[in-house]
Amino acid sequence: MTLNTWIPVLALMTSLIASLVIFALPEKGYRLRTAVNLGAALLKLGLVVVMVWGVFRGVGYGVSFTMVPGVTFVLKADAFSMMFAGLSAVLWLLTTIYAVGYLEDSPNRSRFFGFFSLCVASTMGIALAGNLFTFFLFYEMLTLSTYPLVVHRGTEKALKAGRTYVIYTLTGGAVLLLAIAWLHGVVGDLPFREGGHFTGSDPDIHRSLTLIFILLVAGLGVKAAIFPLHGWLPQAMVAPAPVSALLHAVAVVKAGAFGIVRVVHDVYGVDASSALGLLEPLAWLAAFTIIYASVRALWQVDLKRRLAFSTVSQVSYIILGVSIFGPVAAVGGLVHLLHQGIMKITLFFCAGNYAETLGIHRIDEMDGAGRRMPGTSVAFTIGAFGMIGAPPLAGFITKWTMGSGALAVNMDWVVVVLVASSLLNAAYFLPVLYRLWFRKPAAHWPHERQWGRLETSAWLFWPPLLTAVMTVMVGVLASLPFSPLSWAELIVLREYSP
Amino acid sequence: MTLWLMAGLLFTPLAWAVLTLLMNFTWGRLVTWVGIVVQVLVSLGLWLAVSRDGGFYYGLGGWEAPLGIELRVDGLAVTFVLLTAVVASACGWHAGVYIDADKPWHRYFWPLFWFLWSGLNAVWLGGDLFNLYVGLELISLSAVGLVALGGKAGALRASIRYLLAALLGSLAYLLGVALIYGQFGTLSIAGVVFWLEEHPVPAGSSLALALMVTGLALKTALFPLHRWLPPAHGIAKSPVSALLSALVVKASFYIAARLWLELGEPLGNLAAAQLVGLLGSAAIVWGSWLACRQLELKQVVAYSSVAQIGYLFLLFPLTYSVSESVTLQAQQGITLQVISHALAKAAMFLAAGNLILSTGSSRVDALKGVSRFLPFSLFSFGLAGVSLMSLPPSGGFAAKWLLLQASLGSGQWWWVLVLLVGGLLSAAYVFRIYRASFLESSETDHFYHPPRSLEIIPMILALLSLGLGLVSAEVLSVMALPFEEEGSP
Amino acid sequence: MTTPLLYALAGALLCGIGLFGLLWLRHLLRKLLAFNIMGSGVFLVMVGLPQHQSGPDPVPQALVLTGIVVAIAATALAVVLIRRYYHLSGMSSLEDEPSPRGDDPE
Amino acid sequence: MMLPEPLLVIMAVCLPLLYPAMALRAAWERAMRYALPVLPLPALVLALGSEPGWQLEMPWLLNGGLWAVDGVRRLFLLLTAVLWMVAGIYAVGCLRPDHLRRFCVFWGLTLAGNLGLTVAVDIGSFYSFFALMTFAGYGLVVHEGTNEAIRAGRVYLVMAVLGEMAILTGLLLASAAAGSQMLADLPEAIAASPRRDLIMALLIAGFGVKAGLPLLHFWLPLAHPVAPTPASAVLSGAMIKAGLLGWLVTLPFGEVAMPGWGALMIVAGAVGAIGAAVLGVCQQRPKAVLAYSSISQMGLMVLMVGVALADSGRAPVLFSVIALYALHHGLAKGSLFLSAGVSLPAGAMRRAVVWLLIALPGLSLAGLPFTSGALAKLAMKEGLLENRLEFALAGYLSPLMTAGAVATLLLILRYLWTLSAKLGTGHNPPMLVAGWLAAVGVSLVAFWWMPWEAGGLVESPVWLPAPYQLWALVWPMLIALGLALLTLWASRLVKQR
Repeated sequence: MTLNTWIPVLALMTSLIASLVIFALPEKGYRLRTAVNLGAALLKLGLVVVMVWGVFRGVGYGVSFTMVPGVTFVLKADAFSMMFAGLSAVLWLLTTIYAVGYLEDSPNRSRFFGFFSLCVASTMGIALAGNLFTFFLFYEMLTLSTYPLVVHRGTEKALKAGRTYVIYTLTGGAVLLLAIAWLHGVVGDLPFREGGHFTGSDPDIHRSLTLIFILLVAGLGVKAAIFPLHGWLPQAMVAPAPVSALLHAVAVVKAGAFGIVRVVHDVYGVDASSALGLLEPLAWLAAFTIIYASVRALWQVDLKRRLAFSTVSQVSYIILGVSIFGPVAAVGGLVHLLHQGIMKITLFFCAGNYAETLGIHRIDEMDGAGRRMPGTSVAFTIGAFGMIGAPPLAGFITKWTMGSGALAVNMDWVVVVLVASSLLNAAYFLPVLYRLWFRKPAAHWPHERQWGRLETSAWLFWPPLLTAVMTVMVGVLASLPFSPLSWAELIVLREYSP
Repeated sequence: MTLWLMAGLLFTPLAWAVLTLLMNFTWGRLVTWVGIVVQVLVSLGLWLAVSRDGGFYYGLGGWEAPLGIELRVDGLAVTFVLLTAVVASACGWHAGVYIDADKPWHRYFWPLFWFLWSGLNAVWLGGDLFNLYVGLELISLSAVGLVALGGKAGALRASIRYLLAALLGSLAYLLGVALIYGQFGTLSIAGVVFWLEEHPVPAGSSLALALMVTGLALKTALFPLHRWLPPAHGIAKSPVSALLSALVVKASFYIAARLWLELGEPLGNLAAAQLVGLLGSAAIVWGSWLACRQLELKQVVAYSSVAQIGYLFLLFPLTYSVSESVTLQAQQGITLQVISHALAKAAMFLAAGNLILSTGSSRVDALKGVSRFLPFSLFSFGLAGVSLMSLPPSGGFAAKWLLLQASLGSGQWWWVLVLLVGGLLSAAYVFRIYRASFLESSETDHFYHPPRSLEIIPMILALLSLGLGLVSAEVLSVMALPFEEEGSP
Repeated sequence: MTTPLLYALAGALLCGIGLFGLLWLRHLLRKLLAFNIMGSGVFLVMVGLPQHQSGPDPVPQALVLTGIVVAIAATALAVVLIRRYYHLSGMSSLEDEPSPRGDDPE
Repeated sequence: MMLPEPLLVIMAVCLPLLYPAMALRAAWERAMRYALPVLPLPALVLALGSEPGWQLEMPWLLNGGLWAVDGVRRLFLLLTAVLWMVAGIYAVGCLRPDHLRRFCVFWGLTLAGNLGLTVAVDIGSFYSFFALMTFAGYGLVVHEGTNEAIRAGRVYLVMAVLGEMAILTGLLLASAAAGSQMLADLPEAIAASPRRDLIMALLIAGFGVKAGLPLLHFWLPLAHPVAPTPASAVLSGAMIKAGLLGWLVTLPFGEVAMPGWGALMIVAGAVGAIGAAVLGVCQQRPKAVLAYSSISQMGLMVLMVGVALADSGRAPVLFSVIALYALHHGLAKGSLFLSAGVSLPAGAMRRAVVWLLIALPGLSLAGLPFTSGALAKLAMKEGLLENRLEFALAGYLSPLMTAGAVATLLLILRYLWTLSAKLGTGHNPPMLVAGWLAAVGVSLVAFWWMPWEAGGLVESPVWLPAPYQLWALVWPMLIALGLALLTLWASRLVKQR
């Protein structure tokens, strides 16, 4: 047992232990809880950075043991897992900071932060899982640990949303379990491997493989909010803003998308998936989701609901990217995993700021908020433009790469989808920006709080600005080594030439 | 060494039962806690010995079968012995704090508790059919007594109902034993198998198996013979409910499973196997459905037991005329299900008891908003629920995984649907509790925190059932070749 | 038809009667008696069915002896419970709630 | 030693890009206002002081960044810098204090975009700056906050977003065809691509939105008049040229002759040049007239683009003419727009001078001899000489140009007419006057020292046209004058009735 074996376990444990400690702390132990939270987040970030560097140089991190007869529990760090792990580690830190400010003076904070850390531990586990079985383990753990956060407010509405959430995700989980068990029955325990396992597989099992693939996608598609399995996401927006931000914009939906990418790339292999004729329908489904959700977003008057539909739409970019059989498009899809996370978390942070500082929840209440909260509004503007795909922000890099990739394999219709989606994005984001900056503010805000010198609490103020800066940076500096784009290229390089 | 362990294992409970009969509650508690330590150490020692050296046969007092009592000490048996030790000691510990020492009739708790324990050990280790009957009766009678400890009319009604059902089941089983002995002239299962290898199957011998299985199914509360269970488990004191749900129903199932695995192939038939599986499925669905509809917290848990017991009976179709590997998977899956359900259900009942203590009401509604007090027991309840929903990484999940593999491997895909739907239905009733606890309401501003020792016990059990999934490979390896041991006839 | 077999058949008959009584009768003491009849039937089967060439098999005799002890214990417990139940509730049967047909052994 | 050019170009782009950060502190509002004219200074130095040919590689930027300045870009850069600078001076004088910081933020961002797209050579940064300019420009358009401005802003935004998407798609297709992220590789690839027509259509339409191509121009007469005067000046003078530049750097000039697209562009240009004049003379407000004039003038440039497309051999020559024309028009139109905001002094003599200074850039547009307009018109005439061109529509070019010249002057006259009704007497803030005078000065005088090229088409000394050219310049003006007088007379007649 060397250190390399233990680093992934440690990365997982940091938040798990933090969670237990927080549960044990009394409700009033505000400082200590914050210290534990931030300390754990920083520690995890450090571990992830170490692993990123190691994976880049080709060091293998991993641990495995037999859990149930015939099945192993595997934690393993490869390039793709580090992408997701890095995303959750960075954003966990920021969201923790944000959440500390957001939940100031509100009840049940111990409970909140405990489950919150548990969620991050699950996300980490999902990232580091080395086979489908392990993946599933953490995938379900994520479901369970998010439920208390969704219903955190304890209102009837929140509980209803929680119910919907649980029904969707557990059913999805059951389908996923069936698929994994079936796959296991057909071919045994398969570790994730770049290039997949089924290239040139026995034609006799192709029928089963196809069915299993459909089940896998259906199971994972619930969390990834693919149409028609997306219904839970807009409802789950009743949760507190940090939850919407980290979990629904990043962890949960990404877990689904991440799983689909894993299945396509590292279980089936992109060649085999393509040969089985599975990618094309998936691409169409993703494309339809992109358009459908954008259209739905147009009619939402609640800011967070609009953002939620936007999430539904944007997550499908990832799936669209990997379901195009070509390396460049895959890069576009993978890089969106990070880009969408950063951009969407910015938007949700801002939405939370408006709600917490001014009491604004609906879009028609946002008139002139830009003057009252310029910093937040700048961040929101950057995030929104990123979503639209305006250069040089993160979203542009995604769309450009994906578009190029699609054209390279003669799937021109993808470009049409991308453009249509951008137009729709513009149609539902620009009016919001217009209200923010160019409308006269209302006489008084629905529920304003004063925070002192800054426009809002410092805990709330800096995270969205930082993520907004990141949105700009990952776009502008896309060609630097270790930028999301370069890292996605590394992943795809390893996938397409294993 | 093992001889001493065996002696300790068998005689401590009986001795303690007699001892505590002579004392009042407080003293009984003290003595019992000492006994628990002894018993746990002995069980652990035996488990270690068997996991190192393998199983053996043990003739009690040097007498050989058929007149003597021959015990079969194999990996599976000692695992269950250890499980019993864990759960029973947890319940005993909990009961010592939980049960009101002032009521005079409560002093009978300790002797009954110890009789129950000795009966359980007798069943796990029993080698011949009649001794199993005696063990079963010991269990039933002490369990009924424990239920009746509630003292109220409702508790008595439930216990009488329970008693009648148990007696009827025992008699059906005994009739089957009589027929077996009449036909094969032996009481040992291994002996019957041995006889059947030499001779053709005599006509009508299936009847014996059917009678025994039916009787045991009644005692295990398989749908539709389950109606005695919810009142009894629901009305008993929480530690008693925990013991009943976790261990007592498992004892009769254990015998049924052993019978089926040894004799099912020659004496059973496909239709019967499928029928039992079907009843199990019905139990899963019906039990879960009713659990969702209950207003009282402990009734929810009790109906959940009905549902979970349904899973156990999937063993019958999944081991009848299927390949060796599927049989193995099914056996392992069911074994894990038994263990994880025992741990989880015990945790759940104990936690439910604590919650009732805290809120002062046994209704689910009373949980409204309690999660803001961060009740430890609610957390334990939730963790146990994870295992019941068979979500990873719990033992319930590992069990479900193996059963899924077995169903897929045997081509009996319909059980797959049952397993998946069952998981979702159990989620429905578990989440109902969660949901209630998260509801914010201004009314609940008072919350009694029970003593730490009461709270910590269900947590330990819940964590054990949760962690079981992670180490299930090790646990299963100790029960190498479960239910199967070449022995002297 | 040998005598032992006759015993066994009589035992089976007793079993049937006992079962009928256990399920059909309402009064708890009657149920208890029905249980005892059924138990006797089972014991008859047990001693009657296994026959050696050299006369009765001794093993079942021993078993039945044990069985009777168990039955007595059960009966005693049942009587105690029924008595206490009667004191507390004033009822001699369990039938205060409608019992569905067939699936409940009462 | 680090080359000064890369440093300058980074400063030129980053200064206006970072300038909005000053808005963070309310106390800096005054400084912000006075910083407006300074922003384009590095760009101006760069345009004037450096020789084309250097480049700045930034491999870490987007998909690999490359900034450089060549001959054409240098002229556009110069135009942009100068115009923004004079407009900036003007803005210092004319801005009202409400929403001042917001205006300055958008000003800075728009300027950054406009400058950046001029120097960007890789697709990523070019498109980025283009989008930045487009979206930030919205803030300038709706600044006044009137209902009209908001409506104009909406139209602007919708058209702009559609245009951006067309450009994005076009660039994406072209880039995929070229397998390169550099603008310089696109023309060749587009010419060879099987999807040539689609790419061409997308790019022409996309940039056409900005350049006011007929049918894509709707936003322009709405947006230019409602914006604050300095913003109108840069919108109409500089930003409109960004669309033109877009065409110049992406379309496959000189690769292969495309008579179809050429003819289409010529027709579009002609429709723009004449149609806009027809609509423009009916306008009531001076700035609306100017906006139509811009469309009309852009029509002439579109015409030249069309010719360059149709006749690949002439493209290099026409490029310099187009650049020259763009420079001339930008400066002149800028000073015209700025003049819409001045107030007349009291004395009659002074009034006359002011009117003269207002009219001169206009007349320059119409081709008044001894002005930049005359030079541009002559260069265009030479560039489009029939006998050097080989395609079907070549014969119609000359009359079209004449008609264009007539239209131009008519619009100018209409502008002066409407302006005279509107201009009041009063005191001008000094900075406002300074800005306006600088604009006029640059347009009329400084132009001659700028590094433009006429492609050897106009004999030197260029500012003195040869007699036969003189006549060619003047007779359309006479027609226009005649038409104007006729109209005036007719309207008097109607009024008397």
